Amino acid sequence: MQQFINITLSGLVEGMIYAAFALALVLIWRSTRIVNFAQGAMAAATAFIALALIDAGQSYWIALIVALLSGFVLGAVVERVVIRPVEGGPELNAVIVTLGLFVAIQASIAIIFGSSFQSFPTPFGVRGFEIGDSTIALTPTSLYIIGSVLVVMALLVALFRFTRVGLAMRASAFGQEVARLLGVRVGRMLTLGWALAAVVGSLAGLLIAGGEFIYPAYMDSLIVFGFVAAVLGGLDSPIGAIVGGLLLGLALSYVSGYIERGSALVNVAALVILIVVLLVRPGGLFASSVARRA
Amino acid sequence: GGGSDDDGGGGGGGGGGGENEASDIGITEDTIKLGAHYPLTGVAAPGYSEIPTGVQAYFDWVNDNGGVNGRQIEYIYRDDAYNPTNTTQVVNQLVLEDEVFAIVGGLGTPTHSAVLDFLNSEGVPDLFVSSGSLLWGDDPEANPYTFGWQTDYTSEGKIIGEYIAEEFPDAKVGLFLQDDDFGEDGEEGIREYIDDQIVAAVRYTPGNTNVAPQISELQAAGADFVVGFNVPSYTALSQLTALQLGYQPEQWFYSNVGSDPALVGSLLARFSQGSVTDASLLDGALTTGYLPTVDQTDNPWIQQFQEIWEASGQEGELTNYRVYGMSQAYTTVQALQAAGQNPTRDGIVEAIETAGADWQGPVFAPYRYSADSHMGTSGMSIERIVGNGSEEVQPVRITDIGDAEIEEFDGEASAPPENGIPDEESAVD
Amino acid sequence: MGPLAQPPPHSGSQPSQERTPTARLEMTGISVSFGGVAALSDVSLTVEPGQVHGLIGPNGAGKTTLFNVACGLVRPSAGRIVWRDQELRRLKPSQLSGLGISRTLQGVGLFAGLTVLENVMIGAHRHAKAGFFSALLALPTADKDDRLLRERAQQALVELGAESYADRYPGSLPYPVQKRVALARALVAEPDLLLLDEPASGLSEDEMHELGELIRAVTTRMSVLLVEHHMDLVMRVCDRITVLDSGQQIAAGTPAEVQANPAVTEAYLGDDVDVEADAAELASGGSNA
Amino acid sequence: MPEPHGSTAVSAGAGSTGAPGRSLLEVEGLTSAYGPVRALDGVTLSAEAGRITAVLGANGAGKTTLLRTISGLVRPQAGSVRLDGEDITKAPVEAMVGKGMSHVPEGRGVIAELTVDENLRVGSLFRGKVGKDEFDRVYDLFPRIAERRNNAAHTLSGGERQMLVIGRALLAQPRILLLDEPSLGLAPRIVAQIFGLLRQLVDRDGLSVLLVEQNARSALSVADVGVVLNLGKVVVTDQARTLMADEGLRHAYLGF
Amino acid sequence: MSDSQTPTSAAGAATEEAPVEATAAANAPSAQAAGGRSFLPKSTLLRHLVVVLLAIVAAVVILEITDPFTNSQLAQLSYYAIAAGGLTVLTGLNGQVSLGHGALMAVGAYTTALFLQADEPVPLPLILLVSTLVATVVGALVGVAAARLHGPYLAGATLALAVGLPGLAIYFHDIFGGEQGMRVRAPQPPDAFKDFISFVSGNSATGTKWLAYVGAICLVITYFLLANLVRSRIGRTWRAVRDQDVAAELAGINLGTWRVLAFTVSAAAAGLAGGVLALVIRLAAPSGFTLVLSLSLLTAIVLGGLGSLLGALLGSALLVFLPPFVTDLGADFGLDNTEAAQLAPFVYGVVLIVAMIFAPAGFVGTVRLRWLTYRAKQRAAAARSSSGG
Ligand SMILES: Nc1ncnc2c1ncn2[C@@H]1O[C@H](COP(=O)(O)OP(=O)(O)OP(=O)(O)O)[C@@H](O)[C@H]1O
Ligand SMILES: Nc1ncnc2c1ncn2[C@@H]1O[C@H](COP(=O)(O)OP(=O)(O)OP(=O)(O)O)[C@@H](O)[C@H]1O
Ligand SMILES: CC(C)C[C@H](N)C(=O)O
Ligand SMILES: [Mg+2]
Ligand SMILES: [Mg+2]
Repeated sequence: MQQFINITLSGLVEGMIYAAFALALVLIWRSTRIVNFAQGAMAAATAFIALALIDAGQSYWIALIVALLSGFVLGAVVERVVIRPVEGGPELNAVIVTLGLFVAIQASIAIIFGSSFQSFPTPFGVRGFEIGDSTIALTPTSLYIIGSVLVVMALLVALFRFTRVGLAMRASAFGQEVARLLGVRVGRMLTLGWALAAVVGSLAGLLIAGGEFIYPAYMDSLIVFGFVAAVLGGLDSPIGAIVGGLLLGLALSYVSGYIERGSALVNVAALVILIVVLLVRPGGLFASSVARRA
Repeated sequence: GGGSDDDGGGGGGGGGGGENEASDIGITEDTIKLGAHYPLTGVAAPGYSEIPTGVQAYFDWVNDNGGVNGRQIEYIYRDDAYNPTNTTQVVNQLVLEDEVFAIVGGLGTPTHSAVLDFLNSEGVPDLFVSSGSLLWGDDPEANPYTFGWQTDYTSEGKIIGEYIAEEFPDAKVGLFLQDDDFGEDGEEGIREYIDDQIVAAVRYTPGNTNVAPQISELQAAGADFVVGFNVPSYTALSQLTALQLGYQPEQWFYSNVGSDPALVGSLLARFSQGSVTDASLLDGALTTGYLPTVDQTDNPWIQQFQEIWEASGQEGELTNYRVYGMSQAYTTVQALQAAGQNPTRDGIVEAIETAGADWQGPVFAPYRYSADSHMGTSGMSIERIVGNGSEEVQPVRITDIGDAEIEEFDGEASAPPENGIPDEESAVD
Repeated sequence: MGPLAQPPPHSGSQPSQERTPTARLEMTGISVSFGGVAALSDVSLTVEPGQVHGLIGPNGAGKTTLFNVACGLVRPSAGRIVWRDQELRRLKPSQLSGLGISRTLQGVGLFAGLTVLENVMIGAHRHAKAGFFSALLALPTADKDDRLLRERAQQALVELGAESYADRYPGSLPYPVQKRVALARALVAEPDLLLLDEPASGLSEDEMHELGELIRAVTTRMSVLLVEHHMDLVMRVCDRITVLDSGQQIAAGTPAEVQANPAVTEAYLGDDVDVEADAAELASGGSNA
Repeated sequence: MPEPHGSTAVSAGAGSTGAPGRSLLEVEGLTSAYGPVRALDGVTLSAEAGRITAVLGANGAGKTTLLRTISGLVRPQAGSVRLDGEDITKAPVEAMVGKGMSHVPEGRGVIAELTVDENLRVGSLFRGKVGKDEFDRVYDLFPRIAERRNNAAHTLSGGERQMLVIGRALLAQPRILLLDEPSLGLAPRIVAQIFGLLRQLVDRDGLSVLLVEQNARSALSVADVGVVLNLGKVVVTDQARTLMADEGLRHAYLGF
Repeated sequence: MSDSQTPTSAAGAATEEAPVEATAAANAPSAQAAGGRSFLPKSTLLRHLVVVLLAIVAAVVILEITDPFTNSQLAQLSYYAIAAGGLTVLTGLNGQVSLGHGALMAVGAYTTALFLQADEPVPLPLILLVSTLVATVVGALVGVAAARLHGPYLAGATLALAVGLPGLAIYFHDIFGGEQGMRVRAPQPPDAFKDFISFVSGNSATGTKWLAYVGAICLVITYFLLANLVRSRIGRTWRAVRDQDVAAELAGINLGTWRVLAFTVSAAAAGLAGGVLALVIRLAAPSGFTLVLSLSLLTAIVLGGLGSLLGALLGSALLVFLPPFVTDLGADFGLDNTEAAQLAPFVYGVVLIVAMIFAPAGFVGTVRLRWLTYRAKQRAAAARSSSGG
């Protein structure tokens, strides 16, 4: 029983991290219709900036804020400089640009910060809470992660549902020309979308880093699971990202825990889950209605 | 005098005491070209990418001191990003384009597997592979040009197993294994001694960062002694996860690969900023050793390597990975010396087979090199991690794969030669 | 002046053109709803062989939806479709051309990455015989097959006066040319029934006139179901007309009958007096809805 | 400069821009090309305040290109566009609606993924907070889309989409409205209704309209002035009535 | 696209007769223009065979004048190009993005490895054929699932495929050798080959050279077959499905069938590529089929010009030749080996970005667009002068 609880809890926390990353992908998708493969590398870059500050004696919180801000700037700059020229072009071109960014940023991190393991602190404890005389796989750090991700999701839902900026961002994403004719500053909205997504991605990067080693490629595995989580949920939906992340985190934890040598099957399981869900709902769990065809 | 090594193998091409000649591919009158492949970028780069900088530092040092037989060593290492496809490519480049004399210290089991046949069919010496797999040494007939270097994982497992059987006969042992031949070979060795003591064996796949299912399985199985055959980042993950789960086995034991106290220690230092105040989670954990480590600042080898590292002027601290690289380079120089004044590819192989078993150096135990075996060093000590350092709890014991006995190593710990460069006499000892 | 006015060449290479149409489409009791909103309720119509059947009604009345039902793009919640005396169940759009039914889309729906000629060749898809393996090996049969398709397509383009655009890409062509290409693509399949969704939108009056003649001309080969908002065209070419409003069938009959029906005027055609009052009221901000 | 907004909802915000006859939009020597194809070749015309100016011409004459160049979607190679005296040739597209120009593009420019209501809200974003009653009046005007206000725009029928974009343009309270084939796909009754409404807004509130229509007959019946384009050049500019009467011209350029 | 019924194309910068830029390279018309004044034979088969013949001659010349290392690079190029050729048909012609073709290559590679394990392995061509077939079957299964998916959902599913399928090799390690993979004993060059080489150039017929020839032969065969398809009704139908699925369906095209067919064909190419890869790198291991491989293939086809086989070949060449070039360049500029190695991915990333910004239609597509624009200009000029000023 305790094993079950622990496997479940650790799956939830892992899932929340996928969800955080998926949220960032959803944000960019909603605001520019691009899947950003450089998300992880951009996040890693900000984590290294945070680490440099911490090494220089700053507190975790200062470092966090600076990292998020640099994420914002990085996202905006990336959109302005390299994404803008390919926007409106063939969809794959933007994908290739983000792949190029991914490779180039990761290489830059290695060149600037080196490619060795560096450990990253967490502001909260990493010891599980004790209930009675047993310890459960839930730590103050996990609460920090869960809380942050939920807050971010709530903010995103609010942004898109209740604010004028959110509407303008969506209009810009779906119909650039029309939005422009209606006076929406499309360029700004796209930049804003990337900047905000980079902030969320950066947060995900710092959350996953807490209490572990970081190195230039430490976000790589998250690209896959974050993307799968986002697709599971339906790329348009922040809530879908959370549900997709949790579903994936839990499922993978069970596979890993209850199947002999299940750890080797985790990637396979992610594939199976995704295929099964997409066969039933080709637009993800929280897909909006199927498009009218003619 | 270079002439002395003729009896060491007769490989020395033009031989005795005469002029330096371009005796084989990659050898000129005044240079020897060596190549290697390492993950310098990508997921496997952290740590491993430091190894060739150590090698480089050591070769620079040798070159500054006159080289080997008056030849400067040119060392080219290329990035394979730990992807066998790339390994094939860069090794092709090293062999066919750069025309190196030999490959030394190529890293990784899947990666190096990809070039094993190629190197052997081209007759390129494939020295001192950076991996403890059995592939490199146990079948010299199939792979006559390939030599292992570090203690293989099965022998390591055997030594650990015997230690547990003797010192902790009542322990309920759980195994935490990387799901590849590293974990498998280690498990095989351990089980030779304590099969009945093992209550659980769990496996993780690299890249999958959630190991809570594995650790909680160990916990549920009641294991009070956990042995890990894992890489360093999973040492950290397993510790962290155990902490989360409130799982406190009486004893942790990490294989050599996974226990870099300096590295893992730095992780734990970070926790002290959070609410975990333990000085070190790893404190008291056991591990094995076949090389001195950087924390042993009074070890003469470490002092020597420190000097060499500083002389090389490269960025960064001396780390255990760099010590590993320098030690390999040291062995390489021994092999080159043994191959005679004008080495040939076949000559160096023969020289290692003939003389290698007697070489001394930073490694604790003798190599098993002979015509029948290309296995590397044969033994390990067992150490306890204390703070950021370690103390020996069992002196070096040596063994071999298969059902070879484990014996105490009765040799002396060697001291580095003058200058840190093997003197050629030691080769023929 | 426009090429549409040319009488269709009844060339001997297409023997099927000479036969008289016999196929009848019957749709009975068709109902469709989208998430609770009824788009069609209990609509029936019959397209007699060789006739032009008009389908008119206000925007959103359900005309395109009815087309979609006939094409298998929308599955009705009730009703039967009978084609050539056989009921079509679980109809899939891709079966359509095999059944001898062609349809144009509201808009043009051309393939942007295919030349005009290739666009039309796709329409002749069902006449292709050479299979995958002869294409894979570039066997002469594949070449021959392709040549036949190309000839058919060229002929269709000639018929619609668009042959000079054959190797252009549709994206940059004037809208009416695109519409002609789309029509050629539908005709090249040599259907027994042609479903036209607003073929005249974006055409000038002259062009519309030519279109009308073309539609009348093809009735020797096929029947036509036509959705159109241009009343003069509808009244001129249709044999019968069905009028929909809000998914209900509100009238049916000959053009004259329909035109005289006050319900139709009310719902669809409107008259000037009404409209002015309407607009005035709306503009002044008043509301009665 | 920010525009005063009219008090009535579905009405032009330009009641104050002066008497009919003053030219509000002036296009001079406008030349645009798509790659090697020159679609506009030195077009000069003006749209007067409080008038409907119909731009007519055969397919491919350059009508759509003219509107797209005026609103900045296509950048001209030469020539200038002035709105109420201000040179807007190089002004960004986004700024146009703020200057009082609304462009309803050809082909039903709905944002398919947004709901009907959201489409309308996007149209009024630039104005800041817009009262609910203004939306209601658009819905009153087009009851069909009112029923579907919470449906995604891609579910709409062709004509419903057209209603949506016209309603959306009106919500912007423009001084000048550029309409590209507004009658496309609309039922006759709705066409008449929309033209009637345009007339009303023009006459009462001084709205200006630049109307592009394929259907020259109905366009001329509602317009004050007609401009005929052929192969990217203006061939005739005259009173709508006069053009209507000129049979030779109608046959040569207008296709009826 | 915001409105599925938009009548006119919104493609901003489209030139008069260029197709949509995205796939400019793909859209060479399949039908020979009616009065094609070409000196090439009319029959597609003959025309393509002429090209095949030229390609074979070129391959022999190139392989015999270059050094052994270049030979080995060309062997590497061949498997990238085979896989990229299949992918460009899928993505460029049929509009389905696959981030998982590396996994299909793994299927081919493991099949080859398994068959070569036998003591007396069956002949190499047969092994490669079987590898192709096995990958074809797997590809068809994946294609069935993929046919319903679009855009990022398809990307996500194939991404999961890329990381999931190789996971099976780890799980079933008794068969597939786990993480360590299966070593492949590359078959020795037959005597006829040695005779041929000594006859042609007098070079020695090394194992490396043999593999380079095996790769080249497979490449030529694959491209011949793919080019036949591209030029045929099949290719045309794929493009129609890509551009406007509803209209295609109404023309009697079963979308699912054709999408699955495209996936199957490209999986076959990937399977063959995997078999060649296994021979060339002498190993089939999961770490050889990471996501990076799948993504590299995608970048190769886009960079080269989506939908064009020549583009796929050029893009693959970039994959093979750029990194060592940059690394060596870095070393020449005095960087140490580690720095030079890190420079290669950096430069590669930058090249991707810059190429997409300045040549959005890829190499072949850009050249083609230039050519079409040029021709259109000529035509426009002619029209203007003839219509009399
Ligand atoms: N997939 C769908 N989901 C929801 N509503 C739909 C869908 N398809 C059609 N509708 C609704 O059904 C009604 C009928 O639409 P349809 O397209 O058939 O109208 P139509 O008669 O063709 O109109 P028009 O003349 O404007 O083209 C419309 O109100 C439309 O909004
Ligand atoms: N995106 C484009 N790329 C290339 N050429 C174009 C493009 N759009 C229009 N053209 C060409 O420019 C010329 C003018 O087109 P435009 O759309 O302005 O004409 P129009 O008068 O609006 O015609 P229609 O009545 O068909 O709407 C035509 O020859 C057309 O083919
Ligand atoms: C010691 C390490 C360099 C070896 C590596 N873990 C491998 O076996 O692949
Ligand atoms: Mg309709
Ligand atoms: Mg137009």
